[in-house]
Amino acid sequence: MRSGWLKRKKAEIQTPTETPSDLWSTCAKCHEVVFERDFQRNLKVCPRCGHHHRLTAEERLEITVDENSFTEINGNLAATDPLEFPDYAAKLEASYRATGKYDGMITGSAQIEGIPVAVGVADFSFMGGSMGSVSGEKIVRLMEFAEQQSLPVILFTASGGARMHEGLFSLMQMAKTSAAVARLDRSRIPYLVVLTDPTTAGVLASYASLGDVILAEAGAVVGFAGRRVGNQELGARLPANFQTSEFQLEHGMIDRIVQRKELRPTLAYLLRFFGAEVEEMEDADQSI
Amino acid sequence: MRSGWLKRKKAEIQTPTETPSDLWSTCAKCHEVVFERDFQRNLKVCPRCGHHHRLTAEERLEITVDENSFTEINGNLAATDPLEFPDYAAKLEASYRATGKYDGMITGSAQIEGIPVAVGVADFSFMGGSMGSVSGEKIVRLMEFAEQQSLPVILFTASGGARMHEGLFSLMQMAKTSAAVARLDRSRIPYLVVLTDPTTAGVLASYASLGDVILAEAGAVVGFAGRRVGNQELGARLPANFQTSEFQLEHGMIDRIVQRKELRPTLAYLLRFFGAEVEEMEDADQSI
Amino acid sequence: MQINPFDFERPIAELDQILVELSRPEKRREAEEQGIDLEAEIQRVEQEKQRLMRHLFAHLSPWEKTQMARYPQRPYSLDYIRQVFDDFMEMSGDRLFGNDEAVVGGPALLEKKPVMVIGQQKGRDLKERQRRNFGSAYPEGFRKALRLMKMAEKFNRPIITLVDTPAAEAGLGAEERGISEAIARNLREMPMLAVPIVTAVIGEGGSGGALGIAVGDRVLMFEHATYSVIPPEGCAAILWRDRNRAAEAAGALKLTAQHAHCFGLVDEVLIEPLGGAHRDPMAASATLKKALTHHLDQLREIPVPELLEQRYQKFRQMGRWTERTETVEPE
Amino acid sequence: MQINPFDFERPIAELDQILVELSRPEKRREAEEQGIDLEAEIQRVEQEKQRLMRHLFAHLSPWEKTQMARYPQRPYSLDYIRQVFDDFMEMSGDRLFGNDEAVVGGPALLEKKPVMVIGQQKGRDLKERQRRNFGSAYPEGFRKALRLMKMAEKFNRPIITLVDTPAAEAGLGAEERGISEAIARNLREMPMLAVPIVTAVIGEGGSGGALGIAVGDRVLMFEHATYSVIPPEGCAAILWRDRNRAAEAAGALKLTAQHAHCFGLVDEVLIEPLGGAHRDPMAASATLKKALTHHLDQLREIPVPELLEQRYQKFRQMGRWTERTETVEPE
Ligand SMILES: [Zn+2]
Ligand SMILES: [Zn+2]
Repeated sequence: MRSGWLKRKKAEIQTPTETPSDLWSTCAKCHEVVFERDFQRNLKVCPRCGHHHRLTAEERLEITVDENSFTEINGNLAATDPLEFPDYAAKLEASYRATGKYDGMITGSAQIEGIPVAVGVADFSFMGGSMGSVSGEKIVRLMEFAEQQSLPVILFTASGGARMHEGLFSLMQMAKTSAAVARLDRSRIPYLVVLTDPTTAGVLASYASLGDVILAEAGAVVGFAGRRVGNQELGARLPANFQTSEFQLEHGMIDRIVQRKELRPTLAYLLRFFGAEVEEMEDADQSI
Repeated sequence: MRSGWLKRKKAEIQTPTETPSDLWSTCAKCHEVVFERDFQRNLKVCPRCGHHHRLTAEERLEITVDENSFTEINGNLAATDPLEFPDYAAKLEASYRATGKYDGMITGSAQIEGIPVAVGVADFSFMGGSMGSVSGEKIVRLMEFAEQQSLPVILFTASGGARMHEGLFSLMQMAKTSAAVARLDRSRIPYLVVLTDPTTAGVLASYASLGDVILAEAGAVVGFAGRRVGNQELGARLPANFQTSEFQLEHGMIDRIVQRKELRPTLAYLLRFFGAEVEEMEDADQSI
Repeated sequence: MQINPFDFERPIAELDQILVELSRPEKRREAEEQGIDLEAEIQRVEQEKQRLMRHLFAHLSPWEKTQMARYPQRPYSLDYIRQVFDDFMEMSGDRLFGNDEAVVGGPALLEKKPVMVIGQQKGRDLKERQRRNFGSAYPEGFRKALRLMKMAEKFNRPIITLVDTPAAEAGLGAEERGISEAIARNLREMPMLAVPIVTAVIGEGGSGGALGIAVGDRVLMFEHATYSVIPPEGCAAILWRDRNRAAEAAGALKLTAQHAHCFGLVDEVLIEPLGGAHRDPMAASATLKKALTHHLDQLREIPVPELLEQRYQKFRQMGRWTERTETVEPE
Repeated sequence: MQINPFDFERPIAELDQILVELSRPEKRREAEEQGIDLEAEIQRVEQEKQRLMRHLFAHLSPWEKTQMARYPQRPYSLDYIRQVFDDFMEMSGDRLFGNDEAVVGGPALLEKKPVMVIGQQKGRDLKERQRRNFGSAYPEGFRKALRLMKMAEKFNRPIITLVDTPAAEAGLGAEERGISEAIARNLREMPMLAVPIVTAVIGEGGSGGALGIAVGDRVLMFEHATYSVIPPEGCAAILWRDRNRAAEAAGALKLTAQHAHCFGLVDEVLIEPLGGAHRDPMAASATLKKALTHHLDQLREIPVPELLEQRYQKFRQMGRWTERTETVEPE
């Protein structure tokens, strides 16, 4: 993270090594085989079925914030093993090596269409985006930073839930992050949430459900208990879209489902709308 | 109202003229014939089926507030006929003569178990408890009086809805009374509502639903649209207790259903509990 | 847009028919042959039509107004939102139970200034009408509206509400989920919202369902809109046990914009294009835009405590009563 | 009350059996005939039992604690409410959708002082268990709790919450009505409530369902209660795909009151009567009452802004992390 991944990542996308597996991607949903270049250009949304594939935190930042505007904070926070939980230390080490970062929650300052923001992005590839002490601490520090600096906060969520390896410490991150949201709320700092695939359990039951505006990517899994749990309990009664963005929209829990390519202008518009300084706004183009 | 009805009423109850119709009452629900004296002693609750018969405002005050503690305010407010609505003036005159009062909403100050309160009681026998300008004005004046004097407010509701003879004026009483509740709320003045049979439509959709605590008498009709409307629309799908106190309790809209004889101690307890001055409370007897 | 005339519009329709006749090529030929000045004739009929329309629409009965207010081709909230505002972004949901499509709302720009706009929305075709429950909001609609109003308050954005509903939904589901509570809560919260609120009744102002989003610092009303404590049909049914006497009831209820304005219950009547908003939605939108801008500009100048005091007093003084000195005794 | 022993209680049950034997009249006759000092023998066994119990219950494994916390004859919220408080008056409903009986709450007196008490309530018999959904609250339960907490705040009454839930309800209905939103909202609102809050985990502290009413200035926990991010069975299923390894998972999760206290996540462990709260509910209630009173007395002395700052910081500092200086590069 701390070593210019943005540029490196971009270079990778622009000049893929020309082996078959690099040239082609397969849609995880409809299994359509797509030119990797087209897949990347389409922001990892399947051109055939519209499936929004998961992004790493770096990819998300790249397509969301202004070029080179992101400065990470607290990137060196790392987990301890307070419970001496079986295999946790080893899993952490493996995750560090696999992802090149110390935690799945990447936070920092950035700009979107020139508007300064505090932004956090969850990376599901780091231990399933599970929220442990480090994610919680980074979110709270981001929110406290935003409050001090009067910056709006944007969080991209993705999580399988609390990190059970940290036991009650991880449960308490729900209270801790939500208390930080309460302070943002009191200070009237805009707080925007983008639910991405998948956002569940303890994260959905805390800061992810507390945005002034809650957006969700199309087709994302969004639910409290795992869908498997639900299925076992209730069988065929479940609606087809159970625990998706679409289900949550229908049930009044989110404001809008947004196609990935519309996300940046949508966020920019909301930032301008809520921005404390803004008194007059120019009409945006019709892309919103 | 302004001429000692409390005493007069009591006298009536104690020495009924000994004609058959005075000696016996018939339950409106189960048709049981009851000794009038027992019926009165049981606060007009049928000893057989428990049906709570409607009370006049005077009867309600008599069984609720401390003896001789009620002082009416604004009792001389009377309706005008701003729309020159067909037959309205005549209906008003007839209602005055039939009830001996100028409006169905009786308001004033009183004490309950020694605790000073501002109290309003709706009398369904005056034009079906319909809310016109006078009821609205009297409620607002009562609430403003309570705010000035730091008195808790208790309202006994009973209404068929807005008084259509006053058109938009009567609709606006919903906004007017609710705005007064908002000010009570801001001043942290306790506001207790007792829904009595029947409380519907515009009254239920304004001040009657805004109590800090909402009590309801057992078996009272409590609903938005008239039950007949509902029936016509939906037929057999309606639950048996649709638009009753019990239905509303089930659906989370009221705090407690209270038997008439428990109402006074229940109110007294809540007044003591919420009372701003109270720091220590004695245990009440077990009647609550 | 094809306009289906009301009964009271028939004289206009007849003149329209004459104008169509006069424009036919054969008619032109015929006139030339007979030396008749067709242009003058057309102009005469046009003038007659304008005169007739001005007269007709200036003297609509309350029941005719009711029909105008309910007219299925009348502009609805989203039509006005599209014309009056820029960059409307619809927000969904009450965060409690559902997303009621009988109410729409979200951030938008009015003359480049950010506002929160909320409207009751009927459907244009049968499918949309069902989806939007004919503009009758469930509790979730009122709760969504309140959520958006609180959002607006938090970020100091004025609120604009557009009223157009036959009534609040009153069926089993609405009762189960607390339709009364939802309306009542809005009526308690709106007086305390620390931002300007401008309400416009654009079509049907249907009793509590309308009022539930209409506690504004300014309440405007289109010329042919209605605002009533009860639908005339319901009133007739109660008074005379005859829903067919709705026209009579509409008269008794005095549910027109003009009456509401006279009574001091509505602040301004917005003049519609001749013949009604549906005959020229662009012109109606321009009128609305101008009025909203005008009132918001005024309201923005008022310090918040004063604004709230004025809002309270505005509704506080509504009603008509008298003080009687004599005592009434029951017979 | 008939107590069904756990496996780990079998040695105690055996001594109980011996004591019963020793008390039989024949035994007494036999002892007299043989000149045995029966009283001394009984006393010896009693002492042995006490010693064994002290040892056993002081060294319960996390899994044994889990069984204790879930014990069906353990006192539930309403049992404590009856013993600890006077004049509890239950209030119903969330004013939105329903009245969830998995949560009870209302005004009550604690040592003559008015408080708002809210508890999660399991059922004692099958019928009550179903009615109370086994103590798993729906969204309406959390919303009722919040409504009552706001009522308490409005009238400056401290709040006491009693936690005892396997988990929040997670089925279709709960998801439809926003179980996540309901818990999250409580977690945002509780830190801002301007009155003291004392929470006691009396039985099962089941993850988010517990936390949803547990953001207290003081969090107390009974000696044999548990508080966990996930039920041990679920943890075992995820880690080892084997729910039968729940005992192992309970150990790994360190879900006991003693661990939570060591970790600084719980402020005080309330000592239970020997053998568990269910063996002497009156004594357990007395302990709870004393602790609640003690902490409330302390909290009442703290000015509200300081109280809120302390509450924020209390949860703010929860978690364990470290700062790494070296850079990690992906492989
Ligand atoms: Zn695909
Ligand atoms: Zn009876």
